[in-house]
Amino acid sequence: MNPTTVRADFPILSRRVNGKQLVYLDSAATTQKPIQVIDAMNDFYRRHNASVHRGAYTLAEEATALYEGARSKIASFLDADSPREVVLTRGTTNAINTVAYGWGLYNLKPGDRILLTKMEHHANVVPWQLICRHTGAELEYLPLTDDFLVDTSNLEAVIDNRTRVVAFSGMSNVLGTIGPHAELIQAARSVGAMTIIDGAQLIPHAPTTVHDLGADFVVFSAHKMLGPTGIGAMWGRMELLEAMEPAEGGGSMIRDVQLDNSTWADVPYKFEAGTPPIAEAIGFGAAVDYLTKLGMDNVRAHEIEITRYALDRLGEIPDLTVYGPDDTSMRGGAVSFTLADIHPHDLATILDQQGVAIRAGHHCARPLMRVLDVPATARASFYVYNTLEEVDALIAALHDARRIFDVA
Amino acid sequence: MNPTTVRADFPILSRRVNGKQLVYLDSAATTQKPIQVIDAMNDFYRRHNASVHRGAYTLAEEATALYEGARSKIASFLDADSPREVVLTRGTTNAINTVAYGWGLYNLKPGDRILLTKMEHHANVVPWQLICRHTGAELEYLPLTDDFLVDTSNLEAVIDNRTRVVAFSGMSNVLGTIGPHAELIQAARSVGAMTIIDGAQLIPHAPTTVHDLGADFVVFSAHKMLGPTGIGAMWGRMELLEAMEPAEGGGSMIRDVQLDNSTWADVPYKFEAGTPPIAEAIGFGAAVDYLTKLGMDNVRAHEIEITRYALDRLGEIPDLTVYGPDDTSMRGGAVSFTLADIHPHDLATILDQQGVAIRAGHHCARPLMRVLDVPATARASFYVYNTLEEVDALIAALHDARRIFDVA
Amino acid sequence: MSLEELYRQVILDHYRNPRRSGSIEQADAHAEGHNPLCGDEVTIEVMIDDGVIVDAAVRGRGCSISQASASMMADAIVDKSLESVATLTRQVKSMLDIEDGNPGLDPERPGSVLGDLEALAGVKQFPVRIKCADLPWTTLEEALATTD
Amino acid sequence: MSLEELYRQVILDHYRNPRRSGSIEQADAHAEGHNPLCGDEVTIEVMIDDGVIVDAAVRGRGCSISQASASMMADAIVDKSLESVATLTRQVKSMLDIEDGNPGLDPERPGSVLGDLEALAGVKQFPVRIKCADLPWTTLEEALATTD
Ligand SMILES: Cc1ncc(COP(=O)(O)O)c(C=O)c1O
Ligand SMILES: Cc1ncc(COP(=O)(O)O)c(C=O)c1O
Repeated sequence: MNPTTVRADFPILSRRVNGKQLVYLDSAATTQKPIQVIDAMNDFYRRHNASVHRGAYTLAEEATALYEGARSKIASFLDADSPREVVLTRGTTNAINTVAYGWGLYNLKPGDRILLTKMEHHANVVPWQLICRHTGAELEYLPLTDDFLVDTSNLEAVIDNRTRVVAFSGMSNVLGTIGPHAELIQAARSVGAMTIIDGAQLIPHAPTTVHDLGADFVVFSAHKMLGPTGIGAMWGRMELLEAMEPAEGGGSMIRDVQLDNSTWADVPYKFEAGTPPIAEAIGFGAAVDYLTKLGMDNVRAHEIEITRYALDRLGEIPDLTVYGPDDTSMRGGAVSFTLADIHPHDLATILDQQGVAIRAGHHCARPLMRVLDVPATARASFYVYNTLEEVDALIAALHDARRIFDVA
Repeated sequence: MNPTTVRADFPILSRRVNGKQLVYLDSAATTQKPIQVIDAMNDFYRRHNASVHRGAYTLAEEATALYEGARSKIASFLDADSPREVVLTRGTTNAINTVAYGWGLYNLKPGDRILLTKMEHHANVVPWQLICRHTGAELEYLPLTDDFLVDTSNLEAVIDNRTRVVAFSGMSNVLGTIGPHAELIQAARSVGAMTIIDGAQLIPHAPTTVHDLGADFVVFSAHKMLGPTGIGAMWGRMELLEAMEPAEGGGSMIRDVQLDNSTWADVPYKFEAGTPPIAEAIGFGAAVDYLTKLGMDNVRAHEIEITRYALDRLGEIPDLTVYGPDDTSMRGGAVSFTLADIHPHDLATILDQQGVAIRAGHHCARPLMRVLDVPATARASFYVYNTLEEVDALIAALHDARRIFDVA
Repeated sequence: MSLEELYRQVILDHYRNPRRSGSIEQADAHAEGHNPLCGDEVTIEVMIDDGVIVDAAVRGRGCSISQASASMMADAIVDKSLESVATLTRQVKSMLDIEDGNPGLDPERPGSVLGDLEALAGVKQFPVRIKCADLPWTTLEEALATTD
Repeated sequence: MSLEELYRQVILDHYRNPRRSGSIEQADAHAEGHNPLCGDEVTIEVMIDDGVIVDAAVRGRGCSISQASASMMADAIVDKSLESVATLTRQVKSMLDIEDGNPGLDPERPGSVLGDLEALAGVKQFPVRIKCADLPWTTLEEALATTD
């Protein structure tokens, strides 16, 4: 996989920003889109657009085949047993809320516990807080070690038969840390707890299958893996999907609607209320095709190479602190750091003047910011189109920031 | 407004289907998209794509300006007092669920009543059934008159101070019927009930403002008004939006997240958990621009003309029954009908052979099908790009169906 | 086969004059089938004696294809052994291209074994309608599965 | 004005040496401001005597622009009447182009009335940072509104 060839597929990468060549280092927030994805959606709107599932005419049939085809592609990408195990959601956040409202609201009671980690994205915290409010269940958090890993040393004391849900990030969007999946899933299973992996960062960046992961649910977003905004997926174990209630009600998710109650359509439709994001599903399918063609092993190898290089070069900058593991086998390509007393937002503005786009802030992980004892971090994150030269541009711009801020 | 000029903006309309020119008569399900909408989303992905609100670099700033710009366009289209009153949702279904879970779950109790009509789309039935299950509230339905209008003759007996919510369709997607908005809103207000207009059909087809409507919430979908799939809007009264809880939790909707609880961001962000449908919002804005340029008065005038013509010509076909008011001042352009003993699905298949795309089924309105005492209807529906010649093509194809089915 | 031929051949006849329409008081097996996307409904009841279907009744509502398929099916399965009904079901499904990788009968050279049922092969050209033709057969499978 | 000039002029000085940093035991008015999108925080406390701000203290954390703006503000408002503070707030906001349709000061010809605060005009070129510069001022308005 050659990032230079890959770049040719991404129209936005030839843009200039503030007179400089764009260096896009915010793929952990959202990735750029290859022309193959943009064109797939265009083609849908220009030639096949219709509502799915309910039409008895050619366009509707084509749209349905494209929409269901995308579901199948995503299922293959995850090596799922059946496309039916793949629910198309509005993104990771929506998927976690779907489990929280569809399973949690019906199955949790006072005294029950939900176990998270302190490195979770708000998407994997706030839905559970809402459900705790409605059911009386309680949240617990696994702490982190000093080297930015999930601390499982006390796991047996924390997980017991009150633990009903174990939900954790497969890869942290702040630290890059890849979670101790197998250990957490096994511990959860031993007490009969339901498991969810927030795969928003993991699935786009690492070759994996739902069998490898072993969780009950794996959720992720298209826009972080070359796909469009507005769509994501929730893979779930068939027994659980069948037993679970829908979160949202509306058209397409019903078998019958009487005045006072309704019965549900089969999985996965039960969870897809209303007109789905059709063009978005098709774009998602095209993104999965693109990644499959690159090969997820190659995607991961490139990410390890660029992350290693970035960590080494960042290490050369005085007064710079990286938050996250140094061992690239335990991490992805989201690299958080602070530089002297320069606030991350100032850093982002200074870098932007050089065309370098990084993120600054709490990265939707305020509990983690408190653990790290910083109000915010700067974060550079990499994907298939980033080059080592772009890391050099980042480093040069950071030197510039040191100079502007008179860091001794 | 000249439909022939309008058609030139819609690439799909030059398609041929089964060797015939496409005659798309399913706009009540989803409309086709003009090149202006397709291009706006393309341009976003090719030049400005970034996550919104949280970036401190140029692309993120551009994306945020485009996203918020779309919100402002939608606010102007509705003549809302402020863009902050416009929450961007995933569609009508998602918006109604947002009110049901964000308001209903917190405010309803056993004995409380939710008043609907018997012509509601499942999107305005099932979310309330779910909330009734959680809160013990009960559903009531206003019946319909023999001429397909909402029967308000008994309104005073049905609405009382147990009525907490009155939710109804602004325009039926089956009958075309435009609801007695003012009467229902006034009755609801007199008992202090909260009001929601399902504007999925009304907003795309009739010039109106949130002030005219007078409801507490007006919800609708972009894909039924020339915009993309995956997005819609929930306009709400500021006091209610401020008092209401969020339905979904996640990033961007918080002020702060502590381990055990969180505080919410300001309206409208409180209701926009996770990465929003950004490209879709921009496409939605472009759709609203397009409709504004056509002029909603012209859109409505064209719809009245074509609906009148269609009703007259359908009336010429023996054994054909139309379900819906005949007076075009009380209806929109969704025209449901049955023809002799030909099942609507057979009709749709036969028409499709002539390139004519109509819908057949229960149109996500099973309670209404029971009132009409039919398992399904065929439905032709019109929008800005449809011509009288296309109605002629529909009529010709219906005669063909009569012949194939040997209808005497 | 044109759509018109499809309808004219036998579908309309079975739609308007459904065979074995009704119900059986004390059925040995029964099942209700439902296509949530288009609303077709079929109820099937059969009496079985010593491994042979001795009586069958169908009721339902829906499009001509689902109802004609049910009518043809009811006619075809009576006096057949459970094994040969299973084979017939497989043949029809393969004719409708429902089982992936299964070659199916050649619609251009219809044999005579399936009689009226051959008409269903034409449905294959109208992919959204395949589910309609299949509904009675899947429902029959469900009914018979309860007797195992 | 280049970004470098913006920072160098006075922002860095106020960021590293914030004026009137701390708190006032018995403040007559106070407010906490918060920018949820970037996390900047500012707390403002003032003592008011006979319509004049006689003391002010600010605390907070966030980027250099929000903290420098708070520091400059604290310096600028002490010993000013509530009316002239209101005028000053309007001037700063207009300089930041916050009030729509308000012309704002000409950033090319900074007058001398606003002193150090003139540096904030440069923020206008970095639109995402305008909210940072504005945060202390909006918070001040909130604090003073509680005294009405
Ligand atoms: C009247 C009405 N309400 C609600 C909906 C649901 O809209 P959506 O599927 O876009 O959520 C529709 C269309 O499907 C409709 O016609
Ligand atoms: C680890 C993690 N979880 C969840 C999310 C939420 O994803 P989305 O905003 O697409 O719903 C993100 C990204 O924002 C993330 O990085």
